[in-house]
Amino acid sequence: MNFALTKEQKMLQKSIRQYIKKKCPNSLVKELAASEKGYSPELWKEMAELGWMGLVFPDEYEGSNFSFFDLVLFFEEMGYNICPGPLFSTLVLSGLPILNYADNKLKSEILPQISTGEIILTMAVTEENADYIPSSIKTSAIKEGDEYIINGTKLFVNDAHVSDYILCVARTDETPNPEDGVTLFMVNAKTPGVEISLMKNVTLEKPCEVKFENVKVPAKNIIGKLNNGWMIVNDTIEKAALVKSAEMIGGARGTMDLALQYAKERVQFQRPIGSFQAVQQHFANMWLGINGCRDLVYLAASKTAKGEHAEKEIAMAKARTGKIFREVTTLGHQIFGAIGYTMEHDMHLYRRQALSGDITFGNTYSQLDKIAVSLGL
Amino acid sequence: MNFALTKEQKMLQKSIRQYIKKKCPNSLVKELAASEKGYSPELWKEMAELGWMGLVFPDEYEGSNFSFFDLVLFFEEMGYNICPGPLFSTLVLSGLPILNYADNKLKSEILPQISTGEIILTMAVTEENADYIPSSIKTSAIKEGDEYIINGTKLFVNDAHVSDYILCVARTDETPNPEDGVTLFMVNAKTPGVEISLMKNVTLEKPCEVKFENVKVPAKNIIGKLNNGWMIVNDTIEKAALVKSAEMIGGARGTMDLALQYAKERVQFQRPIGSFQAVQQHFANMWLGINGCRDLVYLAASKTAKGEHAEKEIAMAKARTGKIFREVTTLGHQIFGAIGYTMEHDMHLYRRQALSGDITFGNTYSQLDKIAVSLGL
Amino acid sequence: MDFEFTEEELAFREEVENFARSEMPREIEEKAYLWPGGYGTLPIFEKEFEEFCRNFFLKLGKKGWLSLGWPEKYGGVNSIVKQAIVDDVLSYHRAPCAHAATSIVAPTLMRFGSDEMNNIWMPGIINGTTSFWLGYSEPDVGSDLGSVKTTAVKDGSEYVVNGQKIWSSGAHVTDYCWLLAKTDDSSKHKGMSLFIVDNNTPGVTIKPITNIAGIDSFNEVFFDDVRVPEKNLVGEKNNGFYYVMSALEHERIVIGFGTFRRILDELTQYVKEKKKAVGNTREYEEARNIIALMAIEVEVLKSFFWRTVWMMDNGHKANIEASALKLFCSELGVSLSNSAVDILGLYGQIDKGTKWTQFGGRAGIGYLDSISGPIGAGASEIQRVLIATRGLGLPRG
Amino acid sequence: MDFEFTEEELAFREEVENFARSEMPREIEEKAYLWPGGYGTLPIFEKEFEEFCRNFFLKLGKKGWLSLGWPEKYGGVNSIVKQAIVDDVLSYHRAPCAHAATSIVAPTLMRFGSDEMNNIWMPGIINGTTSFWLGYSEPDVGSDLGSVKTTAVKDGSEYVVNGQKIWSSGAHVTDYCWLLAKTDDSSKHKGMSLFIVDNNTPGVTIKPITNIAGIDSFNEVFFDDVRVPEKNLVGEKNNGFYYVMSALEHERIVIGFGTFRRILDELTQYVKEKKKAVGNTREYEEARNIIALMAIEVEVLKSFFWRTVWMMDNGHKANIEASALKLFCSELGVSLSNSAVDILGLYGQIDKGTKWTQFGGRAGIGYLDSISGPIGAGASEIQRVLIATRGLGLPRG
Repeated sequence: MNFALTKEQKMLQKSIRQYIKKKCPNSLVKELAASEKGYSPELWKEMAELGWMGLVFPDEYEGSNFSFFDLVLFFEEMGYNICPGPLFSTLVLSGLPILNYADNKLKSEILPQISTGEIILTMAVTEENADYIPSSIKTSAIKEGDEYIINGTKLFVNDAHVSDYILCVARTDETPNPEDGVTLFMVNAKTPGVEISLMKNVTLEKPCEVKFENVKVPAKNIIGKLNNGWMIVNDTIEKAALVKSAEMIGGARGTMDLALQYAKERVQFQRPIGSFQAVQQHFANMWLGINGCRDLVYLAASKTAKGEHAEKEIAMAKARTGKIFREVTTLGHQIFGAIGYTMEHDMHLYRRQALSGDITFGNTYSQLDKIAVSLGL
Repeated sequence: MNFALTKEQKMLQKSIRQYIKKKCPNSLVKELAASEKGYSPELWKEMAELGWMGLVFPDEYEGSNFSFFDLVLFFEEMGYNICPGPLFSTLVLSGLPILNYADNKLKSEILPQISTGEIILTMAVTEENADYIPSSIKTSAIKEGDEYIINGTKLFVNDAHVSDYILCVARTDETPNPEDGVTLFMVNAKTPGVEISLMKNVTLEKPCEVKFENVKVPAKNIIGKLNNGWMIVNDTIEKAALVKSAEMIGGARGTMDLALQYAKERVQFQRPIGSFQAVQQHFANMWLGINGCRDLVYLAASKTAKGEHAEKEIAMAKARTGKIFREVTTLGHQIFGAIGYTMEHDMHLYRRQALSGDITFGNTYSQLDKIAVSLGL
Repeated sequence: MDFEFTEEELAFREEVENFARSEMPREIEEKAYLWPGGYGTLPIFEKEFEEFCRNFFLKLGKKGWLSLGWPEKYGGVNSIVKQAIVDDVLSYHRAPCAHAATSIVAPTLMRFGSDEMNNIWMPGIINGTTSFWLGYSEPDVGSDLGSVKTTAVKDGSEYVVNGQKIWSSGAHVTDYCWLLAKTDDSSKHKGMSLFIVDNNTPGVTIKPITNIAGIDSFNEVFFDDVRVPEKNLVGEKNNGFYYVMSALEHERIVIGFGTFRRILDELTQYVKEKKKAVGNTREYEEARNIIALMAIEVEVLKSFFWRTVWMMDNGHKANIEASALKLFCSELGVSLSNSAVDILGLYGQIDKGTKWTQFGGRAGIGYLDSISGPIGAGASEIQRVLIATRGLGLPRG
Repeated sequence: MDFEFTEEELAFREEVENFARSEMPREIEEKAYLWPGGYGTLPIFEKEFEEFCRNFFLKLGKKGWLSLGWPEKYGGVNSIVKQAIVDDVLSYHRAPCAHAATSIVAPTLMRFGSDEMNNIWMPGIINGTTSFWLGYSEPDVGSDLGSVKTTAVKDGSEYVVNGQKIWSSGAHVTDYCWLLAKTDDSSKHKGMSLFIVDNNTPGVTIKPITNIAGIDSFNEVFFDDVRVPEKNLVGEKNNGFYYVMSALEHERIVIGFGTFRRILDELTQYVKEKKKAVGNTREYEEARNIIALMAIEVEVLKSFFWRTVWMMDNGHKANIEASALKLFCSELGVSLSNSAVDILGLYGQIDKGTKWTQFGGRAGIGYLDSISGPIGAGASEIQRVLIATRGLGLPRG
């Protein structure tokens, strides 16, 4: 049992925190969120140079060889100060499945390009039903010679509009059990028939609609095996849920620290507002909420990093963190009052992050189902 | 629109409150709760003399001619100071269905005896499944000549052990729709084959197991029509849920007033504890909880008194009041600290009432279902 | 006790409903977010809707619906119930029905203003031509109105105003400021006065602030040597704080109760349609429970609302009930938005006006806007303290 | 970061588990309510279980399991993790595993007691023969320990104690009082001292109080001219308040973590069986969600628990974590009992030991007992203030 981070991990945290704070101040966050692209190519390059893009890839792919646990820590700190962009989509949603399931040829081709920041990727899973269950995958891929022809519409595909490749989850067979006929394809986003449009939204994310109209993909672009894609998708979504939880913890910590500073300085009725019992109860609840989630995340990350099955632990982390981050921002706003309700202030960035974090990769209610199943219910 | 009570209603409230406070102090409540009988025959007689037993019966049955709305007010005040006994079972669970559905002969025979306090009655609905749905009624009544033979076991029958008659809900026909084969029988509790035993419990109620073994009941003891009993049971349980909600509101008010007095007097850290913001937030939450339920109860009572359908309103009142009463006692205990945690104190009486009130006649979750149905879901 | 409207009130409700159907453009009804309990998505504070709102208030004025709760002398029929019916029905259609002029300024003027003053100001409020914003809050004044710093110094027959207001909802789309300013430095609460100041007076600078929902709903307003005629002083000098407090009750019954009903209806509808499309899933079962719980809370708000209205209509003091109404309304706005987000999932982030929009794009915006309820116009913590101290007699901390 | 036990710890867990299975009578395991987070249903405070508990502590003493967290010199192996394993495993079986002697008295003595004193008292604590109750609370002292009124006045080589204690858990089933008394009137917190007082000293009168669950778990204790030898003064005179505060951390990790796991397991089992009997109803779906939510919170408690244990084992200051652990534990006890009542419905009121009993009759008793958690040993509001002020550095109010 050891609840301490290693020196290297603490250094990693510190360097991310300092870098993001300096290079991606909240003024830039707002600018990026308002821009169409949603990220800064300069920062992207720099982060690649720092070795972050290939954080968990081995040397042979020009990676930095960190563990999955470190990746979780990394995104927690990315959430603390917020840095919008296709990092999550590229590293977590795409880098991990390619690393873990693609054949060597594909890995050698793609991973180094990720490490060097040359390409951006994302994964297209959800469709009209907006959930992560195999029966909702209607997009089809039909074999024609050495190619597959993909047809269908994907929704809520973050960062597709700036991606070079899209990992597309498509149905390749109609089977009694819907997860047995799903395959994962790597599609070049420039392929004719791929049409991408931004979905107008209120968070800092850039969700896209991606239409596939007779899109031709070579069979060699299958990641993993034919009809065996759901296992990869499921594994990726689980890991994504966990990393997203870490990012949310970081955000919740950021929110609390922001509010804390204010509560110590802001005077009302001749006293700092942080001296009022009602306000103190709010802060204790924030602390308790955040710290109660943090170890859930670390526990799930530790198991996952060891290659153990952590479905229940991840579901617990995601279910509770989404709820708590939302609550922490509600309390944070309550501390700040009107000033926090403006676009100019930074609070709303966290409030938005709590929304997008909570609803992606399965919200509280859908995680409860997984937990109940794991308890034999 | 008129949110005021009439002068007569206010007088009724006042007289109940004063009477119960004087005649049934909490020391007696504790004594009664600990006794096997669970009520005071002397008080019972006195209350009959005050006209309370036949509160809502017309003159011809020696009743006091009050409205159903007044009955709701009556039980709200009974809940404020708490007075254990078979009043609810006799008036609400039995008096109402007999008044509304029995034939004249039965009414003339039974209702005056209720009014004068000579007899005690209760209704036996729930069985092993512990719910209020027709398919759970397994107790059977089979016709033999002019009689029915009842067999089965009823659970959670409050006050059966002191009752003269038990209104027994039994299955008289196996029908595709389970509610079409249910009949309500008035059974003399002394009939051979009726076996009653107290169920050991932690509230102030006296729930009994009632076994029926070849119990013979004359056909003329059917209340309402053969196979048409579920409608009566349903109507009675709905009204009971509403009256129980009123009783709970009374209890929640009693809890708050008790805690309020204490918070004004009790000094900690050189200040009355009621001056601490954290404590004040608790009281505001109690006030809001209670007053938010009270008009739900009155609204449902007003509709019901007019003979209008109020299923949704009753479900709302019951769902919220059960939850709020429990929460109010939790907060009340928080105000009192250790002293409220003793048997000697009065707080636990309310805490127990909140439990029994919440779980009878359908708890929050089962009421939610009814509300959803009424919204077309 | 009787929870029903009278025949006459029902007929009036019907009349308002018909009016709303014919006069409220469908397009604006869809476009306005108007999250229940929030302050940042009210059409009356939005530039985009300014012209529409000004015209709509004229129509309401013509109908006599802006003054229903007031005495005949001021164009009314003494029925706060009818005023509340207008609030309920119109807000269901996301139509404007009240503003600071009707909920704060007029009730204060009628009670404390001189006949001369009322003759000048009341007609415009009654016929819907005159609009106000509230100049209370300042940069260092949150919940503590006692520390207002803006000064009004007598100079001949004028007062000279200097200072800064902030969080001034609608200052940029209204005509006059209802200004709270310091007129006597020697006392805290007793040294303040109320003034009416024309937005167009030289020295008044209004700078909109964009709120979390992306809407310019409030403002910073600067007063630099703004000269206000003495006759624009409301009531007695140095009595302003008392006037402000006295009017709170009137402000607090304007809750747009219909907006709550509307959101509940729309969310229920969404769940029904989703079930038709996807079937009886676990999500559906959960959504069903969430909606049932919401429905109870909306019903509770309904009781708080009509009871408070009835009390005011019948001369009962209702300041605790009004505090409770405000508190409950704000908190319910937050929990409704949480419910909406929980039910909508990924669709909860999508804004209005796209082909993927669900539930009018209100979930995400409601989630952002709703947090304004518990912080605006008397924060929840403070309302709770009021209920505990004034309502239940607990000692002040 | 590593959340796993070492091989050795796992083996030890196994050993404790085997011990519990063989030494904890099934009958007592069933009979004890032991609601998680509550103070009124602990077997160690109940007369009915006194003999069993005394014997059980002897067995634990023999095993060396009462002193695991302490230095070798005091019979320990310096492993608070192992001590916590005992707490976790034994409490799952509703077996006693700690009491005031081990969680408060010994840690204080080891830190502040003289060698002479420790030589007298520690052996009995280590081998499980000596038991204590805490004489802190008084009738007018709730959360404010600073206002203790019981006095201890020096008289020759003795102190003469007068006063009254209350809410003294287990005073009627233990041997000695760990008494906080006033020794200097001129100072508040700095005028108190700690003493060890034999329950059998003349002038000590112990009167049990029946708690809400119907159990005599605590007492009123009167001290009338009770003469206590000077050598029973703990540490320095007038330092008692500081000693009491210093020991809180140790008390707060004794949470009976296994009781939480047990209740979750039993409730899950109940729901499974109910489903088998009644089928896949809406109630089942709801119960399923409730249990999933409970399972998350129990997992959170688990993290708080082991992290705090680990911190203490590794010399980190953990007083904020210990406050949080206590707070979370108490509140979870309440919410678990609410969940149990919601799931059990009408069966929730039935007590243990009948043919209709479900879930061991714990729902109703748990519902009653659980409210003791947030009020006992530092109320929730106060723990929150501690987290906010000491943990987050907010100014005191």
